[in-house]
Amino acid sequence: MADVVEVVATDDPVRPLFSPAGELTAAARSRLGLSQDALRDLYRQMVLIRRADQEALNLQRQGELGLWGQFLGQEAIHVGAVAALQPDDWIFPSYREFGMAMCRGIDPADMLTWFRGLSAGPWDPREFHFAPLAVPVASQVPHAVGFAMGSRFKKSKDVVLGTFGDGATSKGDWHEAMNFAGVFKAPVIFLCQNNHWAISVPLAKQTAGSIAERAQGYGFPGIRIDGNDVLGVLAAVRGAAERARRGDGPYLIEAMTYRMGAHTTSDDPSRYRTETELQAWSVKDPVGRYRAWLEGQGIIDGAAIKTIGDEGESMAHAMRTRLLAFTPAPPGEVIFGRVYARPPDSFLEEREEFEASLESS
Amino acid sequence: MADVVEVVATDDPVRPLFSPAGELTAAARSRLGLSQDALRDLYRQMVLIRRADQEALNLQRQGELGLWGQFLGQEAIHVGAVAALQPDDWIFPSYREFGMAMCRGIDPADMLTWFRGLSAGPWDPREFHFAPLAVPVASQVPHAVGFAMGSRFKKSKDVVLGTFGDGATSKGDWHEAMNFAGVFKAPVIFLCQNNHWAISVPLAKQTAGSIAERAQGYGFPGIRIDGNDVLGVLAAVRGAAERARRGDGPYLIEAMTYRMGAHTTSDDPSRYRTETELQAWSVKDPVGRYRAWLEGQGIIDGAAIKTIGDEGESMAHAMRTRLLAFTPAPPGEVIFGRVYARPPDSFLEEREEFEASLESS
Amino acid sequence: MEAVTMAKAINLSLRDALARDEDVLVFGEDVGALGGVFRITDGLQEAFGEERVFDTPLAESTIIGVAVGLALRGFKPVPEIQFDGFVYSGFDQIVSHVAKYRNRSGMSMPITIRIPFGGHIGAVEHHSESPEAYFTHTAGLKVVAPATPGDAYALLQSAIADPDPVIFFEPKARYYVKEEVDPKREVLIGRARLAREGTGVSVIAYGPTVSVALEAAKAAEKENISLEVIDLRTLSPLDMATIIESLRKTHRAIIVHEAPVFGGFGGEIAARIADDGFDLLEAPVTRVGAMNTPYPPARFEKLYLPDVDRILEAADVALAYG
Amino acid sequence: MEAVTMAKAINLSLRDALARDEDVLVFGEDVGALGGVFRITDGLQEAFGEERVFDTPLAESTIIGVAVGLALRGFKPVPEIQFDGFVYSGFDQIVSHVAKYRNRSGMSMPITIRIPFGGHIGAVEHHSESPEAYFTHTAGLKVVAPATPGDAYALLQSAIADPDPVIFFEPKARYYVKEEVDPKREVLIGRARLAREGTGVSVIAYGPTVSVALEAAKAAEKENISLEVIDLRTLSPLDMATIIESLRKTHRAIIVHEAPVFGGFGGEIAARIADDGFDLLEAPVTRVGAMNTPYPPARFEKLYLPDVDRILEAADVALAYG
Ligand SMILES: Cc1ncc(C[n+]2csc(CCOP(=O)(O)OP(=O)(O)O)c2C)c(N)n1
Ligand SMILES: Cc1ncc(C[n+]2csc(CCOP(=O)(O)OP(=O)(O)O)c2C)c(N)n1
Ligand SMILES: [Mg+2]
Ligand SMILES: [Mg+2]
Repeated sequence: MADVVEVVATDDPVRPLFSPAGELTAAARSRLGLSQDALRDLYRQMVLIRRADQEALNLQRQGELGLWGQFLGQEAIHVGAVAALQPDDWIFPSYREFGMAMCRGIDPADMLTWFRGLSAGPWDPREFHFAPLAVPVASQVPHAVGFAMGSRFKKSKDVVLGTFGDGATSKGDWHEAMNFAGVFKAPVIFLCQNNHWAISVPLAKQTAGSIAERAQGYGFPGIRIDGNDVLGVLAAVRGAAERARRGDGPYLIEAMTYRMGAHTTSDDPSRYRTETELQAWSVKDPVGRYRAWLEGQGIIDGAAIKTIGDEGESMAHAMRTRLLAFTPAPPGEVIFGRVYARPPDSFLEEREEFEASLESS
Repeated sequence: MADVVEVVATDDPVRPLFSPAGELTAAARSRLGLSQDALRDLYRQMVLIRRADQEALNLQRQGELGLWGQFLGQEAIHVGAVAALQPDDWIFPSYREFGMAMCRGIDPADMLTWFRGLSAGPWDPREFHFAPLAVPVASQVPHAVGFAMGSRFKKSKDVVLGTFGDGATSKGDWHEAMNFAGVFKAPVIFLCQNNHWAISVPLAKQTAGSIAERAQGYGFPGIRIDGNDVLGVLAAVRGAAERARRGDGPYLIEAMTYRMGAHTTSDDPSRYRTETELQAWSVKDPVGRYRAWLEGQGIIDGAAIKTIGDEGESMAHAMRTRLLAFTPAPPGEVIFGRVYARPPDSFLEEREEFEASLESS
Repeated sequence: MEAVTMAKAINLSLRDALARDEDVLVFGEDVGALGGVFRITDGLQEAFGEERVFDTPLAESTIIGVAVGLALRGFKPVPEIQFDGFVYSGFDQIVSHVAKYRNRSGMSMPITIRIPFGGHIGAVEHHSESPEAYFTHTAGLKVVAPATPGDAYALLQSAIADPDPVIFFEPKARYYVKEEVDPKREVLIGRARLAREGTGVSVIAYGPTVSVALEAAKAAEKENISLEVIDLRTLSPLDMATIIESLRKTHRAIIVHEAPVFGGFGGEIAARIADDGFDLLEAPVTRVGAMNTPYPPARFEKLYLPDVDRILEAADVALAYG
Repeated sequence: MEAVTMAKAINLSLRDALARDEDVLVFGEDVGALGGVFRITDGLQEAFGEERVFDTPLAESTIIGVAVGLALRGFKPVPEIQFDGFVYSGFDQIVSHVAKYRNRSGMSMPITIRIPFGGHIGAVEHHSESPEAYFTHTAGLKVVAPATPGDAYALLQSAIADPDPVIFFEPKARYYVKEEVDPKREVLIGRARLAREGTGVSVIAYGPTVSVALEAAKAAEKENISLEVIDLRTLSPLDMATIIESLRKTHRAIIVHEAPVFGGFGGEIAARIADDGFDLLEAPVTRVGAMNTPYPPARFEKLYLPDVDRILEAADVALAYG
């Protein structure tokens, strides 16, 4: 029995920042080194993405979007994670990361064209280092790992953030990708947005175990943190990113949060969850909590809050206007335009026939 | 941050039996409660299955089998695990569990008809409570879990053993099945035969983590034990089975062993591994070690050893003879006979045509 | 019985199966308290308890995999795959085990895998696929796709009662059409239905395209063109007798499905018509289906999927041929 | 160059691609030190290092999944799936991502997935499958299957150079046939080859069945029957022009593949012949393939797979028709 798993000794820069319960310690919080402007900007971003989320919901209810999946309650993760990364670091989202995408500079109106059924992929991932939305749950996690393996092979310093929900951790792809990441020491941060629900399936029916603790089974560290604390998320992702950047491999962060809205506008959560649970989480609202903290620290005041609120309003207005004015590419282009880089002749013929039939009808 | 994983308090009847290095403690060994006959029989079974393994290899080399996958070195797991179970407990094997199947009473000659290309599934799983071989790696693990869920639903007392290799633990199916088992508290024992290789891929390239430790991520216990000690395997599986039987759910046992032969007769291990490694494991040979222990305890003597060796010879001879005399079912029956329980008319017509064409040619 | 939607008919069929046979189990993602994203399993958990109707973790491969294990344990599992586009991660379990397990063990696999399929629901990608050809080409499976509430009820009864595995495709765009359902009417697996008699061209459809074909037939009537519409109901095994019988009248055929034409199940049907019906055919068989591209964004699906105009056009060509 | 086996030709093609372009990566189960279970990648890791040619954990879905990520990072991944029967657990990544990623992102997927396929190797189950129809029906992919060492070399060059994903099926029963290979000869994706000229019946084959068709043609010659053999080389896109041209001569066609006939790719070919070639055909198109059952035990595979006799029989029927 000589088999003792070789655990490569690496500093874990994340764990010491947090209490055993996953709270960023006061000491770590004060050592974040963020300017007051930066701290205010985190708040601003949370307000803006929440406002965009609300506006998208309105648009859906008004029949302007086919579907909307709110991320209400998960803003601290969206903002904190993106703020912790370099612009060159790629992000591989699932389908609820609209806020992250906004933080990366993607035009929210463009993004909404996807939910409006007008575009198959409205942004260029190369421009924003932000992969397309991935609908099949967990299927993006291997992409994040492959990309990160590639960064290592190219001796590049960029790292990758792969993010997913609690439900995603039940999928085979998730496991396989985690294991690959460990074996290839891929510079990737796995960020689980554990919002306690996968549509109607609560966490307790999703797994009897702990998600964060699974990391050690793949040979790298994992931590469960408070996902409703933007500074905690920022600190954890930053630490994990630094570690990955210096070549020490993957990290799994399980950020605990709560899906305050419905799964999507097609969902009816009253069928499976109680108001009480929702209320319990309301008091942990990431935006309100952070605003109170900023106020307590004297970093923000009523005027600043108002300015940010106003910015949200005009952003929402502009987003709506741009979306409703959006004209998609012609059908032939939308349906055939990007399928192949080198389209076969028969494919081009089918396109021509289709376009001809449109003209004739 | 109220989320603390609820770990249901269950006695772990296995862990206390083993040292931290996975060795069955002397105290536990002496409390196994096996008669001298029973202890001798474990030896006998290991000898018999090893002899059958050798004979199958010979048969393959003589061109009588299409393929053979030796389990040389893994006999303690095969024998110990089956001895720990009740006859009603189902076993879900992969493709290397010939020894387990023999211990369950399946005729080895019948089994070899599969390797000889004469039969798609030579035994009735219902008779032996032994599922068919599963070639796609890890794909049988969900079956074991589903079966065990069913046992629970039926309030039956049987438990299930799902066994697989180290390579299998990298597959998505393995993970999904482990997680289901935790969620549904399925009475299933997961037995990893960690023989250090998946064809040419060594354990270190298969995972950077620990297989046994993964269990806690699914909400049940896991342990790494010496898989070359038949009594250790028996004790672990027995403990885990008792626990499962009383309703406390799954257990993961990672039994460390070594694939002493090639992956299969199509393989050439000289391309990827060293003689030194092999030699290091030779001294831990499960059969030799156990014989020495029995001798030391005065439980077995030269005469008994000889009798068992002779039994092996005649068993091998009978196996060979029966195999070579085996006449498969007619082609129409082999190809069409068991596909559907209620075959469509078109299917029966295709069969008739086929059979007619055979007659005419 | 009063008219019910197809969604309700399937719900009733599951309910009756659960009530009749305690070995029937219904499970999948969100089928419990929520009643499924389409409410097909609405109220079933309440009625039959958490051990008969249950939510699973999010893992299609193992939803199928545990169905195999449960079948071996004596159950009749009826797993749900939430949407067509998510069945692919269960593909290995279906192809390697569900379809082949009996062949290697002699043990039956009385599993019915329910899959809502097809488009016209305005959804985002992966929610409108028509993957039936992947299953019709898999020996050991039976594949059905009802087009009406009554057939959905009855075919599901047949599927659950069948000792062999059945892939049960539900045309989700048709979930909310209503019809009277007679729970006593039996529909055998493997028998097509003449949905409308006609003399000019045989239009062969299944699942969501049957209603499109019937609409086309109505529209054609106004132009004095008579379309006969065959609703396959079962794709595998394929009821060629009914098709050939129709061809004896019409000598012309059009096949309509939502899946891309290239490599689609229509190819099998067309190939067999052109073989078994070689001497009957007076015009080439036309396949009307989606284009050979991924499913487009929702606002473009109408242009992508077969419609009345394309069927009529194909009928015109077939009738003008020769 | 002297004659080399197809196995060696593929090895050389990989070697040349790795040498020419440092973005080419070869990976999969056992492709490193072992050189693959068929030795196709023999010596490549030694020559190009562990970051260009590497073993992966045992996980087909993620072998494909990391290929997607690597492609996005600028690589040209050439993953190997060890055997046909193990590609199914990678099916979701192939159908949902490899095939569709460009459509949703504008980013190319220059991935070549190598899959040894087909039977006649005396193996146990899951090692002799012909799953090509699952891929030809998947929009966004290109699917090729060489029949000779030279074509294997050249098509693999084209596949790796292609900015789109290519499923590269290698007929493993043909790995050890030898032929001289000219590394400069280009074979474009999408172009079939006239493997043998003839006038009586067109026999359309690909991968492992091309040699069977050629043997049949030789045997037929003795009976004064002239078979023309078309080696498709590419299944998707399908070179209908070459097929129709042949039909203009022969007016009869037989399609031969190892996959079960029902729902197989032969259905697509037959349907198109019967459509585009309706007026040319003087006999029904016959499909010769496996039966609609799981792959049988090895000693029965010869009875299960298409052979010379069945092709000749089909030719007789076609020629006697009418
Ligand atoms: C493979 C797959 N199966 C099913 C679905 C349908 N579905 C969409 S989201 C979802 C739940 C996902 O839960 P989680 O991963 O926790 O993410 P969240 O929605 O909470 O952000 C399900 C079942 C899907 N998209 N993909
Ligand atoms: C899904 C799948 N992929 C690949 C293979 C080919 N293959 C057969 S055995 C094997 C290695 C399995 O290793 P392990 O699980 O450790 O079992 P062992 O052979 O060591 O008993 C591989 C890659 C397979 N059978 N199934
Ligand atoms: Mg969630
Ligand atoms: Mg192993």
